[in-house]
Amino acid sequence: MLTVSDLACVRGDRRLFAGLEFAIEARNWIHLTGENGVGKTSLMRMLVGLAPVEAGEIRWHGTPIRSLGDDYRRAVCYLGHHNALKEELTARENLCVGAAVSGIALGDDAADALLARVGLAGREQLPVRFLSQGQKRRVALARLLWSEAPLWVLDEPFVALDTAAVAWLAATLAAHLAEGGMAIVTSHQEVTIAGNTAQQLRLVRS
Amino acid sequence: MSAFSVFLAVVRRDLLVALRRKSEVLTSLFFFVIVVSLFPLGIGPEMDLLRKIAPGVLWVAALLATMLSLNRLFANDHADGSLEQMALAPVPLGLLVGGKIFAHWLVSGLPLVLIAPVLGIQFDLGSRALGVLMLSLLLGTPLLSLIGAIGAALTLGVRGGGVLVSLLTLPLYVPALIFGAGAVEADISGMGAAGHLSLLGGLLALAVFFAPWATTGALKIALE
Amino acid sequence: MIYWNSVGEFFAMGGYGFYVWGSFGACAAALIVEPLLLAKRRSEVLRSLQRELSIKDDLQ
Amino acid sequence: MRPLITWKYASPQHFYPLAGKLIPWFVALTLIFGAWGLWLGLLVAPTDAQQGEGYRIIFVHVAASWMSMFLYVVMAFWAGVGLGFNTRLSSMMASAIAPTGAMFAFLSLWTGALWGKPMWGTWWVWDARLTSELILFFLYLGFIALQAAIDDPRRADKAGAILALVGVINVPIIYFSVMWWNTLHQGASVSLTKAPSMARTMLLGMLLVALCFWMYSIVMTLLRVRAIMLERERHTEWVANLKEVRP
Repeated sequence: MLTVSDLACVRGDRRLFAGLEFAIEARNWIHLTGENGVGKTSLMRMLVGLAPVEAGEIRWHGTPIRSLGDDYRRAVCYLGHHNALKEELTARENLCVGAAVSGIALGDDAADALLARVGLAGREQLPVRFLSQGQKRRVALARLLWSEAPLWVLDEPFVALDTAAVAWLAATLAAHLAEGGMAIVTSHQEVTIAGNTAQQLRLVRS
Repeated sequence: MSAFSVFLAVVRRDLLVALRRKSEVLTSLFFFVIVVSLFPLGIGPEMDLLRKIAPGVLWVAALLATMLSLNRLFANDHADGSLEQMALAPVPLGLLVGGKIFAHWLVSGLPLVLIAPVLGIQFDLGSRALGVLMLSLLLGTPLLSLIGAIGAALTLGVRGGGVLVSLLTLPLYVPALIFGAGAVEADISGMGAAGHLSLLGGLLALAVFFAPWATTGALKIALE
Repeated sequence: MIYWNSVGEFFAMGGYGFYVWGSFGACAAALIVEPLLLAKRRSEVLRSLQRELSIKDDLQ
Repeated sequence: MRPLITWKYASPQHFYPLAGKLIPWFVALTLIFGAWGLWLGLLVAPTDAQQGEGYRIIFVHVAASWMSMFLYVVMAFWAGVGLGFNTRLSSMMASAIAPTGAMFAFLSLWTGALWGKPMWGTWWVWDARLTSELILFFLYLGFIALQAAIDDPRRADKAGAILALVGVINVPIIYFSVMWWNTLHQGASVSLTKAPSMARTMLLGMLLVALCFWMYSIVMTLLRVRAIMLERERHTEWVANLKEVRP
């Protein structure tokens, strides 16, 4: 369970938000919305531990995430604006290397199977720079399939995806939640996940 | 998976990327070859003089060639989000950074070591001096990659980072230059290079210990 | 107690006048210019702060 | 420069008026030590048997070299404290010290050149001390340039701190490597270490000039840190309520 208490965020001279409180439990997800520049991405980077916390506390099962270190990083899967793909490497290589850096061994066959699930069968050996934006995003999202992390933090995961891929991602999220996972997702459009209503969290300009 | 296999995964990835982008790798090697070959043209073909300046010329050219390749050490990973994922990996970031530095040395330092004897022949160095030259570069180029990584991480995403990285790292390269070029010189003048080489090795050991740590700190600042 | 016999001798510095006065002069110049630059920096900050505040007061 | 008197003064809000009160005292000390030191060095001290009147340059040269090295260590100390304990004031102190340190490094090089010309017949020799002073000057420039290139002051503080700490580990390594290099290449140069044994008056004069430079550095650091505080904390209540801002 992730608990956020009295969280504040300052960027330069501006205070983006303060006194933010929320919690997320197993089998639940939060739909984070708000205008551009209210601090959605900053909040997500704080939640995964990339950005320092100005004030307040983020706790994972009651322990501040600062003191958890690697244990917390093992529990989180983050997908940011960037796809974290190497343009020169093939989709398969990107998947294997990305998993290996996170400490998970993924063979070529396993990687191909995951790529087939995101609809990229037959493109495993193509350097990523030849793929379209939507296809690159799918390769990036394949990270969710090998990740063993219970908490998914996804920043605009639906951008550049076609309807089929959106449906696939919604189903994947539903399965993750059904298995006891949690997710925090930002998106500008409505997201419906079968059998699960989102907690709505809307950041407003202070 | 053990920490060491994660280290190897990073090395393997960076080597694969470098293999697919050969032109960038070859640029700094050719730069090294051309700079060294230009010196006789600027100074004159007297072999006595060339033999005397050879260690310094080769070492300064190696410093500059390393500088040339430093900018891409972290910049691409920063731009495409890989660095964020590395920071979020459940292993110490210093280990991954160490892997990147090692890969950087394999791609931009090791070729210099291997080509150096060919260039040394242009300067009429004897076979023993060539051996010492290779040994000094073998100990010295990893040192250049390690110290350079700190500068590259500090200037990540900073205005005019390319020029700034030279200003930050070149003064720190002074001991490596002195002991590296000094080893070859000492060998030529018959004083024996052992002292210089062991000091160079000592500095390398120190840098292996400290540099990834400082680089990690600088990268975390850049990621905030 | 004073080592010199005349003012002229003092300024000549035994023929080293250029070097000695070049050194002391450069130090004196640097030690005078730096505080002046800092005073300028301070007055610029204060002026811009006062301007910002007066704009804020006008708005209220 | 001094240990903070109490933790209360670790916040810019409280340190700003304290620094303002301290400045006149340190100005007075600077002037007293300066006048006394110059009196001894230029007027009272007798000539040097080997170097004639030209030796009087060491009164400023040695003091400037000492200060440039001392200030680098102090700067790295404050930068490290700022990085470790996340105290804004310490980082501001480090940024405030750097330009003064760089200036003393430059003065050391300048006066060294003016000393070298009459003594060794050349403006520049690759003497171990001059060479390492030159590299120290570059280290200062790197610190200042890095901080100037980063817009976000907190990021600039942290990046500068890492550079300063890496530099401070390197300063002794650089110094010894240059010294070793120099002794191996012993050419025509006369080393500064061969200066004749000094008379008591000369030594006292040199110490007084060094003290004057030290007090001066404190004054400059305090003046600059006050300006930095006003610039960085411009949107805070305490700055808006200062009587020099809102008369």
